[in-house]
Amino acid sequence: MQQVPLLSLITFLPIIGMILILFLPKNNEKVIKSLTLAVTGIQVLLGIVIWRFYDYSLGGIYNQASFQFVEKFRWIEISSVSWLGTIKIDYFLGIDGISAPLILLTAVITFIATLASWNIKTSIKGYFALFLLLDTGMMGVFVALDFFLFYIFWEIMLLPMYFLIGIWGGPRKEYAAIKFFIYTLLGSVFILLAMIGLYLSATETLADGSKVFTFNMLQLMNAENYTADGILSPLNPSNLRLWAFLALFVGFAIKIPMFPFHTWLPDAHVEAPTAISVILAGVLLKMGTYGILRINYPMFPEITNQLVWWIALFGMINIIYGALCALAQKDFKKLIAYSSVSHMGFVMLGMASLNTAGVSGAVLQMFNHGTITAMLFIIVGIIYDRAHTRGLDDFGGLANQMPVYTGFVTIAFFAAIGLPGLSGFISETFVFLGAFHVESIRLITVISTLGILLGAGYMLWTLQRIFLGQLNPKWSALEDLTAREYAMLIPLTIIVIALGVYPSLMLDLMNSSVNTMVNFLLKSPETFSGLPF
Amino acid sequence: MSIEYFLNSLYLIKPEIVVTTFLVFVVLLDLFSNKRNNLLPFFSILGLLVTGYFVLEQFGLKGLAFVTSDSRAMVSVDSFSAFFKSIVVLSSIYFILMTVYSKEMEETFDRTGEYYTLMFGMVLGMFFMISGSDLILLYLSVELVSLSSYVMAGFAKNSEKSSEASLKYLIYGALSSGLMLFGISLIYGLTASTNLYELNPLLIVSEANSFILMFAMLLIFAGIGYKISAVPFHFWTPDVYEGAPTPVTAYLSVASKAAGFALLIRLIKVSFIAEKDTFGFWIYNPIFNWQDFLVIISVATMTLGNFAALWQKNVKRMLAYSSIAHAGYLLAALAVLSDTGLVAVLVYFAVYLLMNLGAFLIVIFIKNKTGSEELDSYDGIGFSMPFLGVSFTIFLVSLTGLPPTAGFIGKLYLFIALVDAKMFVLAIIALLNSVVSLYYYIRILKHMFLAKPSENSPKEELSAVQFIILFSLVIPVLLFGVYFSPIVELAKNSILLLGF
Amino acid sequence: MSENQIILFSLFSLFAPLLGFVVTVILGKRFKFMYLFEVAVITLVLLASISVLFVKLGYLPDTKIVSEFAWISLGNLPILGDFNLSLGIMIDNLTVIMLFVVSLISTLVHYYSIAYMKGDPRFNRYFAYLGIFTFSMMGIVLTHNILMMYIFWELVGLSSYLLIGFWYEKKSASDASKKAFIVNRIGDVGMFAGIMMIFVTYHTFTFDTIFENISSGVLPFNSDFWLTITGLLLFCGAIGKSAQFPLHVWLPDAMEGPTPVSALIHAATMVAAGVYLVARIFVLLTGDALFIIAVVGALSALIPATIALTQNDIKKVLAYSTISQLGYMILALGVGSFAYGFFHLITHAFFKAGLFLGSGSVIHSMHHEQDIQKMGALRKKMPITYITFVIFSIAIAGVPLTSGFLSKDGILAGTYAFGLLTGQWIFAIVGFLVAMMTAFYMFRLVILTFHGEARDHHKFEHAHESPLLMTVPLMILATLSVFIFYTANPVDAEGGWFLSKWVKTPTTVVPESARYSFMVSDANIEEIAHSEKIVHSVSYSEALHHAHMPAVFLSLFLAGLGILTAFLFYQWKKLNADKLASSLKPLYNFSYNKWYIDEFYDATFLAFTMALSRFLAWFDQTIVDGIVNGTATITRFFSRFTGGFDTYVVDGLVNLFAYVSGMFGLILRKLQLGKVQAYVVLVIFSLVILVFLFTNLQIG
Amino acid sequence: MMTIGLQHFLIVSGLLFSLGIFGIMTRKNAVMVLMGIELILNSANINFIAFAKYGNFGYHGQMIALFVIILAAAEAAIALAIVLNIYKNFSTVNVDEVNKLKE
Repeated sequence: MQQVPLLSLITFLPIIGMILILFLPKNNEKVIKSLTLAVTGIQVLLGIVIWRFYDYSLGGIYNQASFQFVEKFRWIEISSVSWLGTIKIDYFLGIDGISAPLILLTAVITFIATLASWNIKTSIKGYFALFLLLDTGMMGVFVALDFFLFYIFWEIMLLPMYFLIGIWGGPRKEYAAIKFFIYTLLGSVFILLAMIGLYLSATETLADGSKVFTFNMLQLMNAENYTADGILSPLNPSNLRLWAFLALFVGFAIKIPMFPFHTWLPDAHVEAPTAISVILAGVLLKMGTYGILRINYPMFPEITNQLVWWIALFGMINIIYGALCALAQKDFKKLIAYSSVSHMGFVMLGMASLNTAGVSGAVLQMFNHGTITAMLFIIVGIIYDRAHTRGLDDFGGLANQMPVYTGFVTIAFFAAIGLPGLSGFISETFVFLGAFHVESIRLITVISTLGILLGAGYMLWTLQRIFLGQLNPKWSALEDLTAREYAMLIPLTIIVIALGVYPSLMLDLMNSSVNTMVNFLLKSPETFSGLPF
Repeated sequence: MSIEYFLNSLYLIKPEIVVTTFLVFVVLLDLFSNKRNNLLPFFSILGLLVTGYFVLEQFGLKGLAFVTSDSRAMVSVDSFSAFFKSIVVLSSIYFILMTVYSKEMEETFDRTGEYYTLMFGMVLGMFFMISGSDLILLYLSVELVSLSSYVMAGFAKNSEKSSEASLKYLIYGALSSGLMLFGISLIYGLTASTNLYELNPLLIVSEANSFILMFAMLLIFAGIGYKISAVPFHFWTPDVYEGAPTPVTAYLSVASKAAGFALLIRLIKVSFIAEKDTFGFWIYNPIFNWQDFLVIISVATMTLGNFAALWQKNVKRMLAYSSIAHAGYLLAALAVLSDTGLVAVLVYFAVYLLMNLGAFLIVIFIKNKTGSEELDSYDGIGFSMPFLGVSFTIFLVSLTGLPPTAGFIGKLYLFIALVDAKMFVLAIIALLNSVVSLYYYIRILKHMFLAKPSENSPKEELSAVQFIILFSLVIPVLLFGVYFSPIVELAKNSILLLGF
Repeated sequence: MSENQIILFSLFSLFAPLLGFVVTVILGKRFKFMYLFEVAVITLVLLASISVLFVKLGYLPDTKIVSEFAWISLGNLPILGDFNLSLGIMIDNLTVIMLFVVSLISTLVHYYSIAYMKGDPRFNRYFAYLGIFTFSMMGIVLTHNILMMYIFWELVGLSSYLLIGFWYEKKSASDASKKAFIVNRIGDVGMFAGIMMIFVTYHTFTFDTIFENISSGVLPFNSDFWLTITGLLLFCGAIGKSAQFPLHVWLPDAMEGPTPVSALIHAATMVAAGVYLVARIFVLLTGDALFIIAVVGALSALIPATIALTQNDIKKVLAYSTISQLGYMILALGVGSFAYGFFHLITHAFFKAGLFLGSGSVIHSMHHEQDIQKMGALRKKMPITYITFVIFSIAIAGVPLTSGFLSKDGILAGTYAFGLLTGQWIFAIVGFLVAMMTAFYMFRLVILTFHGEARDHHKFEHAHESPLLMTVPLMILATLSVFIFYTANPVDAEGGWFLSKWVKTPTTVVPESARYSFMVSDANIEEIAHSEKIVHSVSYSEALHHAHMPAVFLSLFLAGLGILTAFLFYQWKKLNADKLASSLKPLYNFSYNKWYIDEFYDATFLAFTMALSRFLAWFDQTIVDGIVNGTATITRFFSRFTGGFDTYVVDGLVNLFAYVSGMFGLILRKLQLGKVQAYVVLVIFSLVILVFLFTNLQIG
Repeated sequence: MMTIGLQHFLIVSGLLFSLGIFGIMTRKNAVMVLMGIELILNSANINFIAFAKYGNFGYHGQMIALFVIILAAAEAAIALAIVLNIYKNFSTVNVDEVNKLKE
């Protein structure tokens, strides 16, 4: 199975689709849509194949041998003028237990999102072309193991996102789009700076024994590779490493989004079309936390160990703050957006625990939040398509009008507030168990448990305001779900329930990698020691 | 000074000779042909191709031409000059193509003769700016370039804007070259020489009054700074760029800027740098602190360029400011004063050539259709002219410096150079600047795609040739974005300028 | 029938209702009679649990059957060590008895509901919900680890939410369901914290393993104090579920649900789950923990009793009496009288379920009239309901020959004994006081409802006896409220099989230092004569012995007193209730308004949270967005001056960074005067500046 | 009777230089502005020649001066052409009124 370049396939398939679409004539929308659907469908299949052939025993993280589906070959090689040093950049893909769940997530969410964008009316061609470009970007971020490659994929997503929000969005789309763009760009320039810093301070030993600067993430995780006089070498007495860590962290935190950088999220969500909200909440937010896990943690283990308390603290703030803000919202979609802020807080809290339960919980929470929020935004979209309003107080008594819809909503909501038997519960429990296990952040964890309570508060209140009570006669015309909407909701529902009942499906997938990560973070600080803390 | 030595020198300046001959030919052709001569463009392109061939020949070559008794070389030929000359040649070719396909130039087509004569004059001047190694020769070539470009800027005689541009350009340019000359005269007085190579040792061991020297250097820099439109010598840029015919603007923004940079780099490297350390950092002699100076200038330049661009409502003017900003980035790379920095400059220039020409090309094409360069006239272009819209998007993204476009590579090398030299503050300023630049670039995108097209917005009809021209810029911008070895290889090989 | 079959049958009675739920909820819309499937399932479950009951109690009374399978097995982890969670069931006597009670009452309620809910638009849905409730309740009963218990704990919360809000068209109903869920969540958060403590200390959730660890001296953070805290945190769950003070507020509102639901969930089974939880973790509760639990129990017994005195809504009265009775059980456990606590749980389940179903039948015939002031004289109209209702009432009032007498008397004796042993008499006093009040308000209820003359004649005319589907369950429950099922001796349950054979006080694992001296432990265990006597510690059993007689007489006397006063007030009208009420106006209002506890919560916690959230939302919009983004107002204000630039700037540059840069850019733009000479001036000027700047740079 | 030394020449050239700049900055008539430029160029010329003479640098300086003079002529020619064009379009040679392009 290793011969087939599965990862390249799953990553660049959308690009091919995009090119095809660009050559299709404008008018035949059916073809464009079904083509996109086919592409994303194939991606899902590929994802399943990957899952099927994934070896649970391999750890990954810092050791190339234990990565899977690895594709690595020289991409850029500049060695003409010797005294300038040679530049070598690899095309280096591979997955481990951290990225594998997210790849599955991306495949599924993109597929669902394609269905969700079925009712796009204007300039179909451009929409789906950009959509597929975005898809490639997302996949790429999760499979890339070369920092340079990672960064390119990371940036590729910006422009499509800008247009997708800006052209097909709501009334204040331009504002939301530019806000998203500027924020993320601001974040990514910091990432770029830190990336260059890392590049200039670590070398990779080639087959011929010569040393060259490297973007290879795995090499950057190895303390021995850092040159003594490198800017970010652990031996460097200045605390530049701390600054580099912070630069990266802020860059990723903006994507998460972490308080106080979260304010782009509500706007972006409210204005974006349903499908894009689904992608945004389902996948893009995960990139922030993924980046921290993939880059900040293993490349700066000693600093990570120093700063977990802060990460946990901000996690807590996200949880409580997001929940409280959600409680006060009048707009359905904004409420869901803030709930995302709150739920991503759990991820950060889990990551801060630095033990398996917590980190697995975090990664699992990424996956679950992806599916659950996708459901929630689809739900919002459905009601908005019918009623053309999202005001929570405009509704009431829909339960009788749209019983099936209400059924799905109930599942989604209870999944979101972590009801046992649904996926949300497991991840949150793991996060809490893991975090509570750590002396230093125990208090923070206990406070965070309030999040569960507030979550129940706003979700149930919403449920009541929209679905319970007397039916507002204005809505007596709304009809229940269509086949397409079933097709969107049922798969997600199945996933949510399946993972709630038997979480090992995901946990086993990530377990060994998470353990490797935890062990690495336990041991490597010594090797990375020598900092002025 | 023997004859064969003289011949050898002539052999070294083949490209210049070719240019001159073609200049003459153009004059003659124009003389003996009827008013509208449609052959001329092709002829000049041919000439440029021939020149280009000889330029390429010079890669890897090392030679001093017209070395007089005490080893004063007037012209030095090396791959560095070859690199910049090829940039000049390339941009000249695109310049011709733009002229041919731009509506606004049509009124001047009965004066094509002068036009191309002037162009060849400019090329000649720029060649000597690039490879000249004597202050006087440099001054003369600067003047040659300036004089021709004054006229070119005002070539659309009947347009007020155009002629105003030429006047401003003239006064401003004349002043700064005058300052330059005065500076040169002071240098001459201090060192009894105007030859770059000769200056070097003299300056190292100079017990000359450092204040006078600095003053002279500033005056000289005024001359160069106005060519590369570096703050505070940039004031002419927006007005002239806006007023001049778009092809000329594009040409000025790339070619003469390239020449200016080549001149500046050669000046610094040859006359101020004694040797360099193991990491390729240049050890400049303390008599004139180029690093601090360039840092200040570059910060001012990029910041002013970007921030002033924020408000522009005329695309050409906006691009003018953006080109100022890019000069700032280039200066920042140069300020590192190391080989890595120099590589960054060259890479950036190669990229800048592509994306800037591309942007102006599209401005021309769109103006052909809409007859305007105002931002508001771009509403909905993205939908009425999808191809132009998309290509423009690509160029703007590249100018912003986002992957996967060539612009990103330019920025990447710039920042690598800065971080490598531990100039973090400058790096962060540059980064934030590039974020600011996003604002105005994306404004164009917003007008093209997010605003709804005004009805009766003209359809997009491009001839096959126009497509090809456009593609010839779009493709490399994307290609070099993901596979940039060629540019970098070229740049690395080209930084070996003569000496040290 | 072997252990495996017992396991099999138990698993069947766990999962069958789930199946019933799924099938009914999916097909319910298509087929009208889908509910019959659910009913059939539950009947089978009842049979299964009966057989399990008999086999277990008959043949293996002293064995504990455990069966588990791996659920999440992460193997041996870096920091946490072994991390393998298993799902499993543990079957001991408590389990099977609860199993039987739950399935029996559930079945009765199913049948009862067929008649009661007739003609409801969501008929099938209703049965589906009953199904999922039964499933989750069975889960709580059967599970062998605390995490699973928490899981099912939440699930019963869900089903209770669904059933309370079953008539969600009524705002009051949806409010009540929301309130129930959230108030329960408050308790659950505490319980979850307890679970985290357990995990951190023992890395397992299985009860037995935890207990073994404790008895081998492993304590949370190695201190008795933290063991106490852990116990109390877990107890928080019970406070929520069993509606103990101060989280009792949800139960009365929960009466918005259909009455059979109230009978099943909010009287007999779910609310009793809290008590069951305490019983399960009884052995790890330290003395201090038990004392606090007893206090909570006492308060929850007393306060609602006082409230029940004055309520007029038949279901509300029963709700408060439920809370009060649950308080009894908790109190019993708190004072260490484990067996009687559990005993009362069972007996109460039957007669309280009966009471609710009876009230349901009344409400049914009175066309959903619930105000007892509008009832009266119904005994002529609906004799069966009346008789059964009276039986239940004397049971709860603690009149001899009823099961209620036995259990309650046991609890009182327990408190009395506790007084003897520790000198803490307050619990005994509260206990007896509540006993009297209970007798009083129950008979007030009976009399106002069934005796006297009809106060609402129109409704009275239409009143009628309920169909057999509703009365038969009443009769069954009435029969089960007689002493004979638990012991041969009508005044003392000690010797009876229920206590002597089936329910034994487990031996505590709490270290010496932290437990009551009289708790049963390996040290001081006393089992006289081949376990024909209930297991107690020596000291405790003789204390109980002393306590027994006085307790019996006192409780008899008080119960009689209570009933008598009820008759004096409402039957023979010798005393005037209204006059008394008006003479004690403040007290009356206080009781009538439920001690204003709801109002208090609304005014404090709820109000605070909402205010905070609103503030934060505003804060987020203006300040945070402001600091990071700048505010639209500034930019608009600013754009009025610079006017010239297009809306993009107003929109896109709404943002401080951009605001500043915009301002800056504007200034820079102004430099471009357009007059060439101005440029010249600027150049020369800046040149001069550069020169000076540079001379300094050079020198400095 | 004092002898004329290098510094005198330098003073003169400095004065010319300043005058030239002053002229460029203040004169409104384009032609006058151009003359200011000529002044600057010539001040430089004086420098060159003076240095060459008093520093015994050979005739290098003088040659440069010649070049510059020629160049100045060329510049003047082109400048006048441009000014004419301006006059054609704006019917004025007042540089202040030629400010269509700004900001």
